[in-house]
Amino acid sequence: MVVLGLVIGFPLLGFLVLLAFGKRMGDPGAGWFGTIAVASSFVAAIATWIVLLTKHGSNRTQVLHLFRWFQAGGLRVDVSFRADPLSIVMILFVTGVSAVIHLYSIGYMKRDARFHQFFIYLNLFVFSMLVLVTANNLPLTFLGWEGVGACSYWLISFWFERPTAASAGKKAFIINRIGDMGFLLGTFLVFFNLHSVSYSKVLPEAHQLSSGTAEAIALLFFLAAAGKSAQLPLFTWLLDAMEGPTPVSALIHAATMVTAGVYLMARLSPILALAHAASMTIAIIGVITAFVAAMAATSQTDIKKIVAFSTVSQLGYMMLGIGTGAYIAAIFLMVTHAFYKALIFLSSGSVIHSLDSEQSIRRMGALAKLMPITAWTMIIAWLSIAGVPPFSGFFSKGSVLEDAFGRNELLWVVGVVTALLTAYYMGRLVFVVFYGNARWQEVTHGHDPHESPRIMTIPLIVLAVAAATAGLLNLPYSGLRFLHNWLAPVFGSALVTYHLSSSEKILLPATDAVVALLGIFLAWRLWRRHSERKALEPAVLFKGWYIDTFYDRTFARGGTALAKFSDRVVDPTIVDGAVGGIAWLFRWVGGLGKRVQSGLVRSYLLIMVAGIVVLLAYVLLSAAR
Amino acid sequence: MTIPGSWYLVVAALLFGLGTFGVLTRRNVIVMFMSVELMLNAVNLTFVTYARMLNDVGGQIAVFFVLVVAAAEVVVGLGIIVAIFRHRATVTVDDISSLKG
Amino acid sequence: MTLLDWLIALPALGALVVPMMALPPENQRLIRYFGIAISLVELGIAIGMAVAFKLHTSSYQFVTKVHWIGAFGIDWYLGADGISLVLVLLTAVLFTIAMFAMKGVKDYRAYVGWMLLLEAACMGSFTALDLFLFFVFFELTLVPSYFLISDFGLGASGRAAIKFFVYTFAGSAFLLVGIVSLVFIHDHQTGHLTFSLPALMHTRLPKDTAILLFLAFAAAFAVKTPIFPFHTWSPDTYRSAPIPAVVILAGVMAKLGAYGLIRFNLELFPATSRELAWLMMTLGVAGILYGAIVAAGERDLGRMVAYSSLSHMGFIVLGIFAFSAEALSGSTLQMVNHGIYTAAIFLLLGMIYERRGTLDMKKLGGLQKKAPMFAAVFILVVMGMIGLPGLNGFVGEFLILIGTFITHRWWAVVAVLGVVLGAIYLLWAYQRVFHGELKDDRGFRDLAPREALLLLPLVALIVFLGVYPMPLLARINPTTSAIVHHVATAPALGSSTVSSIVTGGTK
Amino acid sequence: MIVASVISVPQLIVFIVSVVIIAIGGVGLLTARYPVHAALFLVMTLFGVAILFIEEGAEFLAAVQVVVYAGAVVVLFLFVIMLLGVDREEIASFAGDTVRVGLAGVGVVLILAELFVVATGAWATGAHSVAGKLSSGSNIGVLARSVFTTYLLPFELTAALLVIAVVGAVILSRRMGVETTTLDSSPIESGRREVEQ
Repeated sequence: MVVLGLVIGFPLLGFLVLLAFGKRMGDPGAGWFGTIAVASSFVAAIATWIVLLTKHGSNRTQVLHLFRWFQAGGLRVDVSFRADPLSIVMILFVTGVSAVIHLYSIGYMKRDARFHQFFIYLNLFVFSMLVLVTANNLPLTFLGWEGVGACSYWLISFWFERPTAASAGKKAFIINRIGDMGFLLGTFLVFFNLHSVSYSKVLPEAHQLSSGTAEAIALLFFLAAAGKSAQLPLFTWLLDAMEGPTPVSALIHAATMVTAGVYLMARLSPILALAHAASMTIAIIGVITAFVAAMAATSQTDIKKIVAFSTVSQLGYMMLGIGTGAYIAAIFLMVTHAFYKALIFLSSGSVIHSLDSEQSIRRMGALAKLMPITAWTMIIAWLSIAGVPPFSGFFSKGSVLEDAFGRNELLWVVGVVTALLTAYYMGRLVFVVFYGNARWQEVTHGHDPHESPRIMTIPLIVLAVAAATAGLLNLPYSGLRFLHNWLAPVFGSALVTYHLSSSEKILLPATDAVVALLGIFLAWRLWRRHSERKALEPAVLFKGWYIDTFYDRTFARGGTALAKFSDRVVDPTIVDGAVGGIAWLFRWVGGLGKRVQSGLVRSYLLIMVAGIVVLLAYVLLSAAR
Repeated sequence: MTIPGSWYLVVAALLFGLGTFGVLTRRNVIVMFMSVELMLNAVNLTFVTYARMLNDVGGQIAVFFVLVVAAAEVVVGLGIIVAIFRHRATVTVDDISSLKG
Repeated sequence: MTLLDWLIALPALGALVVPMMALPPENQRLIRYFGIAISLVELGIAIGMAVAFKLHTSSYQFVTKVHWIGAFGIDWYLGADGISLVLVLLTAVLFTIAMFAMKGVKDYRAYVGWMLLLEAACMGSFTALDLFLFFVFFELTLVPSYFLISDFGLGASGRAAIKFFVYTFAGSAFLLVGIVSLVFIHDHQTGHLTFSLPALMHTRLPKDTAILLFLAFAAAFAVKTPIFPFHTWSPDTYRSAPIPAVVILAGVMAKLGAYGLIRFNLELFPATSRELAWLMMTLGVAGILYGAIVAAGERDLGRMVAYSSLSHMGFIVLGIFAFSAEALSGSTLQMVNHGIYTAAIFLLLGMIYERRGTLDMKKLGGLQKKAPMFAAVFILVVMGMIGLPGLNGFVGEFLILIGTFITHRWWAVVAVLGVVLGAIYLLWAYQRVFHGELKDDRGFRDLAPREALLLLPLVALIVFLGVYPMPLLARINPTTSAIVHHVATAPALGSSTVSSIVTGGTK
Repeated sequence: MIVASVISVPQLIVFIVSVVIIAIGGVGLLTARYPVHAALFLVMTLFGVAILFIEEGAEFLAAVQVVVYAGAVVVLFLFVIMLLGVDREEIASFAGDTVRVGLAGVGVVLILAELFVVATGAWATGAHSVAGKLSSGSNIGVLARSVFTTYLLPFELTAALLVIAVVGAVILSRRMGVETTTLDSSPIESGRREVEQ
């Protein structure tokens, strides 16, 4: 499995070389180098996939063992990587999407003062993400998990001169850390019960866990996943994360990193399969997140905020899939989402780029004629995410909703309503930005915005093709369920299959399609000629249900007050004060003794003689006994 | 028959007492210093006496070292006295109280 | 003479020679070179020891035993097991770096002399197997550090030095009483007066005596470590000590406390350690949380790092008293890690102070724009402190937490909060100092080559130990397993033996 | 006398005479008005003690006592007294300070009382011959053997000690002169005046 090593090695090599020589390579040399590193990784990934294709059965799980990372007591942690059908799917789309976005970034980041640094971080991110998906044990997964978190921190606060960007990066890292507590505790609980942290041992033996333990482990890891994949109640960081450069939003905060939580849950499916209550909780939280975020997305005015809420909402769908046991549907949605959401971001980035970093949709409009490629790719992405057949979203979201229906009709109802909202808010975005009247004169000072350079439009076209056709991966007809057939052995008995009647099998996709078209129609009616409708943009939704405000008021301010109080009052006066009190006592006693110290040698001698007398007397008396 | 050791010890004790009294009552630092030498001699006498009583050379060795140390002590002590005198023009102990706490 | 003897003798001799080097002012740097040379040889010896160290055994190696004060059973008794070895390595590395970091000192003779004496004392403390010898070395560390703080420190260092001295000395008083009592109890039981650690491990103690002795030992180590609530000397001291000295104070001497807990509290009083583990672990967890909270409210970078040290040392104490091989190995490894990243962060703070004359976060800001290299190294060190996997802070922390979780689940659950809090205050501080716009017009010089070279070994270690800590763990693991086994199998404290021992004591 | 029947008369006479010398010297030292007189009384006492040493068979120590103490130490005292010109009558040595003198007296008496108990009790019960028997040869030979074998290290150290003392004394008397010339000149002037008087 040397080729798997190459997959991970190329981005690492790219990172190290850029770290050493990136500044000398400059703009755009560093960008090209980073892109080539990731593209090579993609090629190696394809090679790995071909190797796996030639194997059968359990041989499709290959482990690349490098060296022992650390060891103590009964705990042994290796640096070893795992190529199996699940991780190869992840590897392929991560490296593929990354390569495309790297290419796009060369154009987008052009003339930035820290051009080469951007690619250093980006390559490090790809490396961490690959470690995350290929790691063969929990701590190594955690390494990737934290590594992508750190890269996300650096990239969000890439323009650190802006206080908002700096704060956003920090916030993302800290909220992810809250989730990480869950990851750590989950790992501990796994080790405590199964005496190993390696997937090769944990996953086959998961059935030994008692159901209570399994529930706890599942919930703890879900806490981690909720942090990384921006689920309720930890999703607020993803909105602020939009402070980062747009390619970062596309790569990290839409296509890859945020889906790591979903991947983790899929990876741990054997444990999840034992935890029914936890699964239901995950499904409910997922669908509520999807709904809440979609509602919020309808009222945003910042183009990236709309897309960010949309991402949260889509991640909610994936969690719904995980919770209902439809792991393959969730992975399928993850892959297609990576394509169309990356595309939406990159298209938005293209718009933002041409409007001199303007992000408010109020100051856009009528851009379709000026930026045809951007507009058309965005429309393809919109149709995909809305679930219009035959675009990819129709199949992937449809399969998640089908399984949700099989599990519980209520989940399905909320999911379908959310689908309606999705089609609506994305429609709103497209109409307001690309049609209607032009409102960007202020921003561009008269001259017309123009289409982005080719280096940015080529990635858009590539992703548009992928977004339109990714449905082919897993068509709902028995012979064409490629992804399902590929992944099913990995999940085995953990995979839940719901048997739907033949009428349901026709009615459910039909409903999806109708709902998607309904949402598009609504958006067309309401936003074709308007850029602002107060009644449809209530403050509560605009502010994201005030959740972030609530956190800020309670935890952030309360915590700061507590910290300052501890620093200014508790430590100097109470803790140190107690010691100071003892010191004062000694000084008082010393003051008594000071009077004896007259400084006259003869007084001292007299005292000394008295001491000799007493000492001798004691010796004599004790000896006489 | 020789004189019993306890007699020497009594003499040593008396000499020690005289020395102590001198240190405690005289004001002239140099005389105080001499009184200290008396006390040392008293102790030396005790050592030698015990050495004889126990038939052990250790006592005499100790005296030997005490003599050396005393010599060194006198040298340094007198050096200090000279220094103090140059600084303060007095050798009366009660005038010197820089040890006051 | 074994390597260990040289390890102590060499800097001690150096400390004797340095005061005699009466060189003209323009040749003062020669003294510095002398100090550097000695510390480099020390590093060589330490590395030689690490290479010659036999793996897979928990016994003491490089043992020397010479009668010293025979009448009291005091020996010159040295030996190193895995825990000692890694701490000796840490000491050698950090002293070398501290020697290199010396710059612009008024009086090199005093400075280098004290540093060498401190090195000898630290090395001695980590390898002494005779309680008296240990105490001598342990106390000997105080004198040089006092003078280093008071004579070469920044700001109101005299006061800080006194505070430091009095605190630690008060703790040591308990230690001395504890050692002497233990030795006499042992003497009464066996008729064998000795200060040797392996012999004293077999002392039978009644319950209340054992608890008192345990607390007496723990008091000294708790101050030195520091453990909450005995930490209040550390912010003042770390803030006002000169940078090379604070590298040693925080990097090496803080480990003396934790090392003492392992070497003496666990080995001499295994059953009592089990009995009082709840107390020590609670103090550790309290330190983790409290240190983090106070650090978050702190405006001064130096004091913030001092409080973060309290938090990190809390993890180490937690791991020591969790009594699992994982946690104890983790604690030992974390001692090394903490030494390395603390040294690095204090060197960086020193460079900020040198450029701006302040460590007040309110007066700093936007430095990353002017000094990207500086910021990159700083964030790397900060990430190491936060415990980012792949950097050195993680492995130790992870082992501590997983080991604690196995034996004392709920303490681990609370302690995990420290992982979040650590990220909060460190990143907040980083943001305030490095992000945003520059606060004043004065520029901020990026790392000079000399500074970069100074930091390079530490940064390399931070990365290397994060990726491949096995060279250390392979040496630590046998020892920690043996100690955990020793603690686990020690007979429980019974109150029935009180009368027999008391009567034995007054024979 | 009962005692006389047990103890040889010449020894007794020597003992009594030397005790008398010691007593006169000691009391004289205490009461001398001029330091020079005190020094002379000290010499007397030292000689008395030296005689007692010979009585007890410590001939070498007696010689050293005379050479070092009477020869060197007391001469040093005299030098200093002369050098500083402090050979003046002490003002109210005892008078005006009766409380202190009384306390000193009580203290000394108590010590004496305790020492008498020690001296007359059967206290000579230490471990025998740790360093070697005294009677195993000539006094000087025994001492020499012991000093150059068992006590070699302390012996070397005393050599170092003496060197240090000499250096210390030189520095003490020199440095003070340097300081006073640079800093505050009034004390040294008054000091010189005293010397000149």
